[in-house]
Amino acid sequence: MNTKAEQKTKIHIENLKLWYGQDEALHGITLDIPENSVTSFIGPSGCGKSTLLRTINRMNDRIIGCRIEGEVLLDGQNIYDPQVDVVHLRTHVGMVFQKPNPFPKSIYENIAYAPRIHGLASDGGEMDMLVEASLQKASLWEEVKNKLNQPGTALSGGQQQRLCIARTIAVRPKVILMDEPCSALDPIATAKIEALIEELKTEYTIAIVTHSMQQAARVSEQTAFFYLGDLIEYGTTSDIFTKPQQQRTDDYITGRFG
Amino acid sequence: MNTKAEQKTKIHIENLKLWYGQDEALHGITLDIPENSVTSFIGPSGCGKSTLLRTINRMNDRIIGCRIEGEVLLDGQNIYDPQVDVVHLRTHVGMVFQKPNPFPKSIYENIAYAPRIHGLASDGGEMDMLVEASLQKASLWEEVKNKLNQPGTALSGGQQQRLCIARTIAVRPKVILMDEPCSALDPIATAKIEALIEELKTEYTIAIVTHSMQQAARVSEQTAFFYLGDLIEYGTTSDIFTKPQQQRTDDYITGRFG
Amino acid sequence: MNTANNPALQRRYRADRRFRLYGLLALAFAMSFLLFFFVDIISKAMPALQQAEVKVTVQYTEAAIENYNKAVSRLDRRVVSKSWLRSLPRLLRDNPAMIGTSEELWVLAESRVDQYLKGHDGHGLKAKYQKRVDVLQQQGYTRMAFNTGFFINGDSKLPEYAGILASAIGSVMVLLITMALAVPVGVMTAIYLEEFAPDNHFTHVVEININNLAAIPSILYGLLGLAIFINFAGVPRSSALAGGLTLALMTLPIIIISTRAALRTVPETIREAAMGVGASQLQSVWHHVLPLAMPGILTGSIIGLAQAMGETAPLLIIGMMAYIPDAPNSALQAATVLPAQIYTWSSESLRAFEERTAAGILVLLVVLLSLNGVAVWLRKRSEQTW
Amino acid sequence: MQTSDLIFWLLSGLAAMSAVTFWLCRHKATSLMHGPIRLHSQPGYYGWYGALMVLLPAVMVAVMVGVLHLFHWYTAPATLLLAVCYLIAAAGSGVALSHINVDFRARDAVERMVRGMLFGAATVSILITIGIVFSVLFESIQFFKVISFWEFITGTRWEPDTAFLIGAGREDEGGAVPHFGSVPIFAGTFMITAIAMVVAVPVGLFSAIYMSEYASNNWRNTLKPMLEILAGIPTVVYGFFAAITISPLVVQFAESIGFHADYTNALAPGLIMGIMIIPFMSSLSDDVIRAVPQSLRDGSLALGTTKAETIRHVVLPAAMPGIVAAFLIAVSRAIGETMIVVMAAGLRPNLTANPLEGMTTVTVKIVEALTGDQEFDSAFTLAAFALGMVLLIITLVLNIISSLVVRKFRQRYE
Amino acid sequence: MQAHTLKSFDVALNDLSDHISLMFKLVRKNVRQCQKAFSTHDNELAESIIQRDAMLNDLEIHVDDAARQLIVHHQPAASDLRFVFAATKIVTDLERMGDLTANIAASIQRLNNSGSDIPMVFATLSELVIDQIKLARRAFVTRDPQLAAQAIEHDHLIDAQFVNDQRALLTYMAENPALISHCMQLSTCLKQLERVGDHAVNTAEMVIYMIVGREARHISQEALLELVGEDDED
Amino acid sequence: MQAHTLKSFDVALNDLSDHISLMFKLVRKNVRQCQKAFSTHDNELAESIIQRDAMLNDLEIHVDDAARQLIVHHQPAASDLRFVFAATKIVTDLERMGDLTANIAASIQRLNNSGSDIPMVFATLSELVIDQIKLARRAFVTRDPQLAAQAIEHDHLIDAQFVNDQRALLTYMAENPALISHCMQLSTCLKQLERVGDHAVNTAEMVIYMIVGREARHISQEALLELVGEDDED
Ligand SMILES: Nc1ncnc2c1ncn2[C@@H]1O[C@H](COP(=O)(O)OP(=O)(O)OP(=O)(O)O)[C@@H](O)[C@H]1O
Ligand SMILES: Nc1ncnc2c1ncn2[C@@H]1O[C@H](COP(=O)(O)OP(=O)(O)OP(=O)(O)O)[C@@H](O)[C@H]1O
Ligand SMILES: [Mg+2]
Ligand SMILES: [Mg+2]
Ligand SMILES: O=P([O-])([O-])[O-]
Repeated sequence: MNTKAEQKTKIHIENLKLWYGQDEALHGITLDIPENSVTSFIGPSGCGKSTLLRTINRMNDRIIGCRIEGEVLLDGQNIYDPQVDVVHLRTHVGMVFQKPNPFPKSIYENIAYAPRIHGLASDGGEMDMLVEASLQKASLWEEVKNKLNQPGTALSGGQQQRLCIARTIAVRPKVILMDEPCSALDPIATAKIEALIEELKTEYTIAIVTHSMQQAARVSEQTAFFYLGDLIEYGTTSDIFTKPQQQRTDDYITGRFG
Repeated sequence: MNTKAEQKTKIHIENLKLWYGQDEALHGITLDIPENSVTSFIGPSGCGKSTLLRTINRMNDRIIGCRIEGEVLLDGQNIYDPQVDVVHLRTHVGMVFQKPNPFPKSIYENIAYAPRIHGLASDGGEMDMLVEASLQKASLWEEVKNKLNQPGTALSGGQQQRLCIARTIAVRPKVILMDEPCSALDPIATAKIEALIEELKTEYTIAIVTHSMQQAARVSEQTAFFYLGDLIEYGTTSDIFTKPQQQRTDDYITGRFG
Repeated sequence: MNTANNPALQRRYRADRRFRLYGLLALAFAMSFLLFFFVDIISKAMPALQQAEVKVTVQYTEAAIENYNKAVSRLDRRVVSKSWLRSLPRLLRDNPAMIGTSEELWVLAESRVDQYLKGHDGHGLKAKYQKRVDVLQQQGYTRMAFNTGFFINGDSKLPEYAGILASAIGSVMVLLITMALAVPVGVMTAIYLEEFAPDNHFTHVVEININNLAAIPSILYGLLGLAIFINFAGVPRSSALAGGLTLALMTLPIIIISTRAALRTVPETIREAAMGVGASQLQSVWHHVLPLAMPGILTGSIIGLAQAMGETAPLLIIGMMAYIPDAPNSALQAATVLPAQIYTWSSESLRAFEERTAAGILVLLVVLLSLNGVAVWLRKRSEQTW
Repeated sequence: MQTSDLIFWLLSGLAAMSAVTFWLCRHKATSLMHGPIRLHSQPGYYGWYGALMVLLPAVMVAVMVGVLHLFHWYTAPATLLLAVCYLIAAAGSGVALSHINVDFRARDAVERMVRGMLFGAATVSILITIGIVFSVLFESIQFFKVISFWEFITGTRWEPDTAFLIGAGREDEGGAVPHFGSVPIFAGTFMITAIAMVVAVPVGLFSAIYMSEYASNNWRNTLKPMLEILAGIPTVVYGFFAAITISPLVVQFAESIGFHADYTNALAPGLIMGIMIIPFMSSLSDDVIRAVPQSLRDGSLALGTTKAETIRHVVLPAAMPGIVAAFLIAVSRAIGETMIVVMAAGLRPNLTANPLEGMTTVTVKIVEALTGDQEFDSAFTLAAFALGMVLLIITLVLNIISSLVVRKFRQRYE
Repeated sequence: MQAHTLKSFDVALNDLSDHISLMFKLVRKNVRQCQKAFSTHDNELAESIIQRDAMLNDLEIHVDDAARQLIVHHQPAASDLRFVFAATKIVTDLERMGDLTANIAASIQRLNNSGSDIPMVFATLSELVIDQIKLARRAFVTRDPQLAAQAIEHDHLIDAQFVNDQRALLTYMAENPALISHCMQLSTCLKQLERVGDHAVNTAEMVIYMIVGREARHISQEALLELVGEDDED
Repeated sequence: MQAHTLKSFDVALNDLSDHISLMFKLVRKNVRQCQKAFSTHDNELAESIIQRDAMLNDLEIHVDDAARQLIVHHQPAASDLRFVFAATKIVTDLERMGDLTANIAASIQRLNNSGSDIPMVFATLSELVIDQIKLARRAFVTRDPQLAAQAIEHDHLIDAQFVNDQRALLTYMAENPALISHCMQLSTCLKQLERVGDHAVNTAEMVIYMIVGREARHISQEALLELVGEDDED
């Protein structure tokens, strides 16, 4: 329906293969993620969705025995280039995890932590403004503005997750990766996160892994369907969910699991 | 559509109130659960779904400071009557939990445990038959028949959950309670559990708590919507999901969470 | 994103490497101490495994029955161990036929001779005996033999004759008593508190109590043992029973705490699962929780007992550092234990005792480390991920 | 009759009776079960009910008599005791058998009895505490009847050597007045504790950080048990090592840089105690650091921080309550440690800030007082109990604080 | 009604609603212009009606597609589902109404071109139809089941008028056999106008379903009034 | 196609499919019976057609309801969603075809009763329509887009035949002005038969959409052939 004619490609993944030790978990994935839109990764458990997502900010570097081949280009630059600094990369490519993981600090400190380390704002008024702006963007400001000094862990699950998103936003990333961000939340909290994602996509490129096909359908503009480490089909969410090209995609989406 | 004209009431809950210490978690619930059908409990987090479910097999007895008023009649008998033996009750009212929790024993032993302590089958051929029958009913037999001696914990999440169902079936309950049985599973495993529930309902009365409205719609014949410890609306699933009577139900079901 | 020469980032990376280095240094410190410690103890203990013997001519005469010194030549009297000389009259009385014969024998050397032969400066050995030993050595009448006596003798004032057997037997008796009391009571207490206890004041008091008991310095258990068991209940001082009771009290909280920890690692879902299929609470504990917690319980018990075995301070207070040359026959007799023996020896001034102290330590360490090894192995094997 | 014979007969008799009752009861239960009648419990439970009814009362009586005997209050004749126990057992058997009918809930009864047994075990810990507190308190009161509490707490001279004269009622003879000022003793204790913590805290903490954050799993699995060896070494061994090996080294080293050190200096036992405590510090810290959820680290790293920054700003603060608790426990260990100081520290109370001088500690004084040949109720020995009481209070306070801190930590992640 | 947590859901629903409302308007405009083209013999106006058919076709396709996307993206239930379902039904009727008016316009062109003098039996019926369409649209936009019921009732007037006109035409044909062919053309136009009204009834029925959640198709008048009558008490 | 993991999903889908297939059959039967009732002047047969309308109405309501339940219960997507969507569209057309045949039957009764002699221009057209309905139904049941395309093509034959018959009728009317009224009745019947064909085309278009996932409504013939032509190569 609404095919934004020519969207800039933000992330280009080219023939990416990934091994955990001897096991090849991704068999050559090629995929373009367009800028300022939401792209979702779906597929059965263990198909490599999370693995692919984590290659985009090199979180997989932390796993011993994990090896990749192929390229991941962020704005045309291969992030696996030895020149690229991982720590710096991760400020550009933020990540939100399955379970909300606020730091056991105050709400304010949760947000201020990373900007302070990166020297993005000096403590004081500047930091206050950054914290407020981040919480605003994460649609959390109204709910927490009177208790910024309370611990982040005292919030409800959905609020915690939005706090984590605010924390990510505070370092001004270009890309936000989300790995099943709502799977620990109830429908109301989920809806709020989805509403947030909807707003964020005007400014950020978002890639989201989700187990819920309905969620993928609701929030994303592109959907990629994976199966056993292969990218089976990739296209606009509308197409994938109304007229997928591959029988396997249709079977998965319609609930024909054998 | 398919209103089974006169279904026998299996469980009758009458003006049930429940306190956790000082907090009233259920404010007088009255509800009839018909025999051999699936009844689902939905509602926002903390509305008392799990609490109500657990009153039906008195799992809440284990919680210190938990107190109830009102009646829960199983086949006309108040299960909170002092005469009623809790342990015995629980053989009639089985329970399946949110996270699959097989005993760390062999698959066979997982099933055989309860029948053995209840003296339902003598070890040997009789027990073998009971184990096979239970696994058959839980649609797991084909997948595990060649590895009955392997530990139950080595199965996949969905298989574990079916094992837990088989284990419950083995003591020949009349009622099976399920508290978010699929929330830890991926869509494929979920679909298999749902398919199983669909088959079981011809023989058992099933009550299921679920966070997924879609799941409630798929598997259940009756749906009860709770809000802050009150039963807001109860009716056939078709009605609840196409023409709810209460505005609050409509808002919840259509995703208007404010 | 090419940031290879971003100075701020470089600084942060350097801080990162420094931090890691601190960790390595800390570990290196601990490890090098360990190495130093073992090398030191072993090098001190090794000589004790060898014991000097000298070859002397023994005259089995009537006179020797009265005065054992007469059995050997005057020069050799201070070269051979008095413990051997002392045994001669008895030997002759039992075997009168031997009287009048003489024989060349390898016999245990006196401790100072032993030290002299081991290359120490003959600490305390008079010059004339040093010469005699030199002569014997030239004749090939000295040798170093494996020190069997150390393992089969009890304590002695004569270093060359002192051994660890009596204290080892004492240790075993004490440990058996400790184990028989502490393990069942401890495990039962833990089960009660973890699985059955209602949430009331009594339970809270018991819980806080147990945590406190575990942190009370062991010496205070000595005071307890002294005041209650010995002074009040009249259990004989220095007896294995007093020691066992005292150590049992000391070990109890350790066993309770580790058992509770083991019970807690069994996830709540297992209990729910069991009860969900109609098992009673006791059944769910007995059939599911306990078997799953068993490796943890065993580990905790072993560690507790190992700790009891190495414990000295409370036993000093209840007098278990007595001089015990012979192994006790009953729990009510005076006894000593290995660590106490080590302590006793370590306060002896003779150099030969230092060697034996080290050897005793080595024996104790081997036993304790193997106990702990078993515990570690058990814990490893049972590490469950739910 | 010998005690061992008595116990043998008692136990074997009761065992036999309970076995028989078990069988009888179970048999009766199974014979009740026919046709549609289903018993409340499995037949085995009826058996167990019988067996416990035989055992519990009889054993309880026997134990009570044993306690009476132990405290010399009353000694029953062995045969009488045996007969009474057998009778009680037989009665229990009869009662059990008569209880069994279709409505009887044997499982509930058995569970009640087992629960009672477990409860009995749990009360033992209370008894121990009461025992410790009473034994220490009782003797301390004796002590403070003679010596003023105020002097004990604030006095700076500990010269009890003439105390036995007081005990003997000849206080005027020696002329010297004994002093029981405990300040120098506690000063020594705290000095040595401080030295120990200076060693243990940084080494333990950084070891823990390295093991949990940097080391590979294999490394960690070898390093951690090796560190724990340090905790498994008996204190008497450390004491020997400190006295024989470390003290001379300290003296040599001090002399090489122009200081004088006593052979009983505080440094050697302090250092060794510190090393002994490293594994307490490192194991407890390692545990709490590992209890910090991995997701927090991921969360921090995903914000573009280095590992050290993540550890310093996220992991350590999160683990801080646990680390503090570990520290407090380590301190209480150090204060109560006995053998190292007994063997390597001095006997002379010495109020000084110089760790190279000899000084003594509370525990040393307790041991000294109670291993001598003093009269048990002399002020000198009673002083040991007073010192023990202070030690008890200090460790209790430390421990209570640490368990409060730990509870808070646990609440956060459970 | 409260807004959805997910804005895009509301956006999509409003998009559907707006397009359908637009189609109602276009169809009404078509009828009005038919009347004008007929009475003023305005061929160009008739042509513009025919041209507009493509637009209605496109709108139909668009609404159907949007409805499917909405189902896929948002899994509507309860009132939302009823709305989406009604939308796909209503749009079919509206498209058909567009077709019918285009057919009428084509007939009018032919009649105009033939230049023959035929009776001007068109205005009354088309006014009635226009009123009906207005009612149906208002009912849809304001979610008012009673307006929808009025639209349905209104059909009786149309039917009566149609029979009337038809009879008049028959009489005229019998009198002017030469004009039979033209009159038949005109008769067809009337028939088609009546069909437009029928389709408007269909849309009104779906509007009732969408609001009250019960079928209003193929039921008696009393049943219908009962269905929508409950609102009186509010 | 593979079965759904959830059996009830398949059951619900099959229920939809079966009911629609049944409706196709009923409509075809109606047309056939119309022809017979017309040629044999069988008023009772005509009556039975009229009676059957209620059944088709009920079926329409049933299928729509089932489709909504299916959406709510199973959140269909992709091919399933297209199927359910197509079903709700097709059912509207089928119901309308039922209405039309009932109207035809009523006209036939009136014609029969009038006893007048009118030309028997009905058989050919109705045969063509029956063929078309058969094609559409087969396309639906076997999920064959090419059969559906044939059904759509078939409409040209019907249109041509209709124009032919209509012209014949006009001629006849001009010759027999007395029968104008009857002939107009007949003409309406023919017109309605032609409309049945149009609705069959609609169903065929939805079948194509349902199978290939692209709209077949309002597109050119070439585009249509291209849409379904891909199958040739399989
Ligand atoms: N750290 C790891 N070490 C080894 N293998 C791994 C690791 N993480 C994932 N794998 C394997 O890689 C494959 C892909 O895993 P991944 O977690 O990406 O799947 P997923 O699609 O995210 O599944 P899920 O939906 O369950 O999260 C799986 O087969 C998994 O077993
Ligand atoms: N053990 C307990 N002690 C005290 N309060 C409790 C306990 N369990 C639940 N509650 C409270 O009772 C209320 C209902 O809880 P319940 O778990 O039944 O909700 P729920 O509907 O199942 O929610 P969810 O969907 O999150 O599982 C909540 O407010 C909760 O905080
Ligand atoms: Mg994943
Ligand atoms: Mg719940
Ligand atoms: O399309 P219609 O059958 O209503 O003319």
